[in-house]
Amino acid sequence: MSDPARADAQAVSGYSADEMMSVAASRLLDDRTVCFVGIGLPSEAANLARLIHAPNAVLIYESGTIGTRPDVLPLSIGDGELADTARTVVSVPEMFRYWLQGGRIDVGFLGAAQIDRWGNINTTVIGPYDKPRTRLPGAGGAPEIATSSGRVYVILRQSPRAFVEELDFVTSLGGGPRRQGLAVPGAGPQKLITDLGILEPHPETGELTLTALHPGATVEQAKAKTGWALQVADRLTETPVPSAQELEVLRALKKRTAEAHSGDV
Amino acid sequence: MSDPARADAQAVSGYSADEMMSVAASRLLDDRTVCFVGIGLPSEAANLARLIHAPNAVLIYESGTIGTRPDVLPLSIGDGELADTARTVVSVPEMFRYWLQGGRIDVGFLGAAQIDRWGNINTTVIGPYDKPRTRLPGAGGAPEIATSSGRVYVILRQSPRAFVEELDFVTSLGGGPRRQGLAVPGAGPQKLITDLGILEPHPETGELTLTALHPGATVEQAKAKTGWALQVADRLTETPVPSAQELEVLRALKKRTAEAHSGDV
Amino acid sequence: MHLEEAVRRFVKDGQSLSLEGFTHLIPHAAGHEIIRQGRRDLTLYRMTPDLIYDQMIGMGCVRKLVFSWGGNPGVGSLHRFRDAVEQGWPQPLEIREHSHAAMANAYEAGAANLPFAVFRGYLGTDHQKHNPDIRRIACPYTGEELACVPSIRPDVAVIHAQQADREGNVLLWGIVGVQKEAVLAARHAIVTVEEIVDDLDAAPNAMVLPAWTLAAVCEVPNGAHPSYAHGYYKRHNRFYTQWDPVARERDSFRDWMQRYVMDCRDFGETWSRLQEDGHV
Amino acid sequence: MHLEEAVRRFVKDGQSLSLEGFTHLIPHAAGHEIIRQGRRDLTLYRMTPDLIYDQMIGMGCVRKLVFSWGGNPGVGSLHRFRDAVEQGWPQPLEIREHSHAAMANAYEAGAANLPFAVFRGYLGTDHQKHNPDIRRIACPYTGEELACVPSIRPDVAVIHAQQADREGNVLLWGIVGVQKEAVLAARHAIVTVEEIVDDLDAAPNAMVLPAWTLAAVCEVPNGAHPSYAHGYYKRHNRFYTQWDPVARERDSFRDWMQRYVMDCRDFGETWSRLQEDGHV
Repeated sequence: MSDPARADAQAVSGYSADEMMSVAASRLLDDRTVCFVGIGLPSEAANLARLIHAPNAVLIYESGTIGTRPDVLPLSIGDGELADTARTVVSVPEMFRYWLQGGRIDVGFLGAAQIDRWGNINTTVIGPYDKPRTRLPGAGGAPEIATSSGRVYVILRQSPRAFVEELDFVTSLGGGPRRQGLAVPGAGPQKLITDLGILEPHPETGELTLTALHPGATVEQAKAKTGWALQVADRLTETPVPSAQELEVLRALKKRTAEAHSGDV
Repeated sequence: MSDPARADAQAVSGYSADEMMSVAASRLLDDRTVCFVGIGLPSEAANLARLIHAPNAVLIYESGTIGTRPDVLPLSIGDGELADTARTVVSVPEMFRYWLQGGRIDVGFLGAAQIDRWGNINTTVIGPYDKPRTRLPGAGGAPEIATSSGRVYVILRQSPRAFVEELDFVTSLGGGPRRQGLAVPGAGPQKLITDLGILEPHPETGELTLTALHPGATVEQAKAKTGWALQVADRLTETPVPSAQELEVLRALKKRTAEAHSGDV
Repeated sequence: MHLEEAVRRFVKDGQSLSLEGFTHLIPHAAGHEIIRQGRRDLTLYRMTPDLIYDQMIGMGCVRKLVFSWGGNPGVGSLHRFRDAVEQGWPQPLEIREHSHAAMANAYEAGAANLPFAVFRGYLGTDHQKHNPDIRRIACPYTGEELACVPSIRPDVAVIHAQQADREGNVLLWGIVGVQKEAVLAARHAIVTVEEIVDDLDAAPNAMVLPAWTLAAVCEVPNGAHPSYAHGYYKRHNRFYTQWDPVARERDSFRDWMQRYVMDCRDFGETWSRLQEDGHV
Repeated sequence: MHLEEAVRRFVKDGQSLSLEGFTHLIPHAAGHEIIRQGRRDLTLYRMTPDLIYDQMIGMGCVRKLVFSWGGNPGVGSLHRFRDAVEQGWPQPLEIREHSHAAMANAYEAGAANLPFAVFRGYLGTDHQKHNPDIRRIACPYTGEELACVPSIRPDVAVIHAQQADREGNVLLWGIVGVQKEAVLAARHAIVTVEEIVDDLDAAPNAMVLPAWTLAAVCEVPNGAHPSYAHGYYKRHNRFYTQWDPVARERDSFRDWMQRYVMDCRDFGETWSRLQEDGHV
C-alpha cells in the first residue's frame, strides 16, 4: 500500500466522476463476498474491488462462470476470458437454479436504464409497452438477481432521465410499497452508487436517500439530476477521494481492456 | 458367423436354462435401440446383445452412464467399468429428468422379485407393508422406467413364488386394469422372458400369455411354475436354441466377470 | 450432412426454433442458411437474441420472438429488432418477454419433458401484465406461491459446438449456456461444429451430446463467427461494433445481407467474401 | 479440518443427514466417525442405502430413513436394516420410501431452494398408500396431473470426493450421483477427499464444489472403502460379499463394529486394523 497522504495528493490532482463512481462502488464489496455481477459498470467495480482489497471476493456472472478472475473486463456477459479464469463453469439453468435461486449470492450488483425512488429498475421499455418510444434490451437476469441475492447494489449515472418519478415498466423490484407483502428472500437495493454520491434506503420509509456525496459534488447538483424530490440524510458523509492505488489499478484495468477488445478475431 | 447347423448341434449338446433365458432375452434387443438397463439379468442380456448382434445398442444405467460398453458385467449399478467405457456420464438427477423422463429410452429392461399376470412388479415387500415377512430392497428406478420407457422387457425365472396371483405391493406398473385411465407415456411390459419361455400381453386383454417355449420346456411346466392360471397362446412358437456363438460369448463374458469381481481392492 | 440439406430437411415455415448460444458458440452460419432458404413465419426462442436474430428478423423470417435480453452486447441496440417492434418493419413482430431465470427454467423443463417449470421469480415486476404465460402456483406442502412458466419445447434446436466425432457425437466446453437443454427439449436438433475429429477425447463428465439425440451434425468451420468457439477462435468484438451502423438503416442492412448471405452459396462463401473485404 | 472435528462441530443428535454416493465415492469413513461419536435420533436420506447406513442403523444412530433402494449391491439384503424394519432392533426404524426418480428430483429441488419437485412418476404404484409425502399436482397450462414430492434439504450433507486444493475447492469425477445436489441442498456440507493437491487441474465444466459452499473439507485417504474412488482404487467387491455373514447376526455385527470402528481413534486406525487382519 502506498502512503495515504501522498496517494490522496496524487489522486485529487485529477480523476473523473466516472472513476470516482467505480471506486466508490468497489469499496462496498468486502473480501470473501459472493457477488453476482452485471455486465458493464458493476463488472468494472467488482473487479476493481477484487484487484484491490477483496482478492477473495467470488465473482459470478450469469453465463455460468463461478469464481472468475478476468484479467480484462468482459465486453459481453459470456466472454471467453470469464470461462478461462473461472473456478468452474456451470450451465445457465444450473446458475439460475442452484446458485442464484439457491440463495448462494451475498450481493447482486446491477446496472440499470432507469430507477425510481424505491430502487425499482426499468431496463425494458420507455413509453407504452405495446408502442414503445424506446425498446430497451429487457430483463436479462435482473428480476431474480434483485430478489434472490442477499442484498443488491445498483450503479448508475445520475440524470433526470434515469432517476425518474415513475417507471414505464418495472423490470426488477426495489424496496418500498411494491415490496410490501411479497415474500422476497433478499433485502433488495441497499446501495445506489452514482457519479455524484451514494443513496441508501431510509431506515423507516425505505426511500432511497442521499447519504454520501463524492468530493466536489453538491446536494443541489444531486437534486437537479434526480427526477423526484430527492431526500437527503441528516448526516451526509463525503466519499474519500480515490487513492493513487485505486486509480492506478482502475486505469490499468481499463487500458488492458481497451487493448484486448480492439483486437480482431 | 459360424455355420448354423453346426452351431445348433454344439449348442444342443449342453446349455443351461439360465443361459437359454439370457440368450432369448438378448435377441429381443435390436441394434441401435436405446436401452435403460437394470442390474443383474437385464444387464447380462443387454450386454450379450451388444456383443453379438446389436453393436450399436445404446446401454444406459441409472447411475448416469450413457452409451456404456463394459468389458465385464457390473456387480453394482455404479461400477467404475460403466463410467470408463461410457460415451458420457451425467448426474443422477439429469439421468432421471432429461433422459428417462425426457422420453429418450426405447426399452426399459427390468428384473423383478415378483410379477403378476399384468406385468405389475413387486420389489418392495412380501407380506404387509408395515410388518413385512421379507423386506426387499425397494423401488430403485423401476417405477419410472416402467412408465417412461417406450416399452418394457422383464426377465425373471419362473416359479410360483415369483409369478403370483396377487402382489403384496405394486412397485412398478404393468398393463391391464391398473393401467386403465392413467396417462402413461410408454407401452409397458411387452415381453416377459423366463427360463421356460416368453410371455407377451394378450392383444385384447393385456394379460401376459405364454407365446414361446424354450426347447425342452413344456406348457405343463410353465403352468406349474406360475401362480395364476397361465394363459397360453394359440400359436406357441419354440425359441431357437442358443447358437455356438451366443453361448461362447455369454460364457466368456461371465468368465471375465467372475474373474474381475473376485479380485481385491 | 451438409448444412444446406439439414436446414432444408428439418426447418419448415411456421415452426418454432431455438438457435441458442450464450455469447459463446452462437450458430451464425446456421442462421444464415435459414435466411437464405427463405423460411417464414417462424417463432424464435432465445435467451439472448443478438446479431443473428436481428438478421433473421430484418429479413422477414420471424413472426414471434420469445426472449429475455435482446441487444448487441457491449455495443447497444438491435436495430432490426427495434424497427420491427417500434415500426413493424419489415413486418410486425410479436414478442413474449421473460427473465433469464424463466427462460433457463423453461428450457430445463422442456429437456425434462415437463409441461411447465416452477421457480422463484417475477416478484413485483410488470412482466405478468404483458405476458400471460407467467403464472403463479402454490406449493402443495407449504402453500408458498411460486412463479411458473410453460416449458420450451421447440420444433428444432440449432446449436454450434466445437467438435464431433465420425459417429456424430458432439462435444462442447466452456460457457455451455442452455444448449444441452435446447437440444434435448426440441423435436429435432441440428448441430454445426468447428471440426470433425477421430476421437473426442472428452474429459469425464464433459458435455457430450450422443449422436442418437441429434438430427444432423454439420462441419462448418468458423460457423459461430462473430461469436467465438472456445479453443478455436476469439469473439470478434470489432465485428459487433461495426454491425451497429450497418443495421441502423434498412438499406445498408439489406445490402449487407444481400452480399454476405443471399448471394452466397453457403457459409464458406460468406467467409471468403468477409475475408476479401477485409472484415475478418 | 480433521474429520473428528468436522463431525463434532456440524453433526448433532436429531438432525437430518445425507451421506450420498451412488455406488461410487460413498463416505464410509465419515459414517464411521458419526457412529463413533454416538450420534442418535438421526433422519437419514439416501437414494441407495448400503453398508454404511446398515452400520449406522445397526449401531442405533437412526430414527428414520428416507430412501429409494436399500441393499448390498450384487450380494443381497442389508441385514441390520431388515432387522430394524422387521424386528425393531436395536430400535424401530421409521421408513419413508420413494423411487429413485423421486429422490433425485427432490435433491435437485433442494439444491434449487424450491419447496417441492414436480416429475412424471409413481403412476399406478402403491407408494402413495404408504408415503403421504407423495402427492399430485396439476399443470396450470395443460391440466395434466404430475407427481410431486417435498424437496430434500438436510441439515448436513456428507460426501467423499477425489481431490481438494489447499483452499478447499473440491473436485469429483466419474459417477457423480446426486452429490452436488446433496451438498447444495444442505445447510452444511462435510467433504472427505482422497487427497489434497496443489492444483485441481480441473477440465472445463468439471464438477467443482467451491470452498465457500462447504463447511469442512477433510483429507481421508481410502475414506470411501469398500466403495471406490475413480482414479484411486476400485470397488472392494470381496468386502461386500464378506459383509453379508458379519451383518447377518447381531453379535457378529457388534463385534465387528467394536473392533473396526468403536475401538479406533479414527479411520486411519480402522484401515490399519483392516490391513492387520488381512481384509484389505
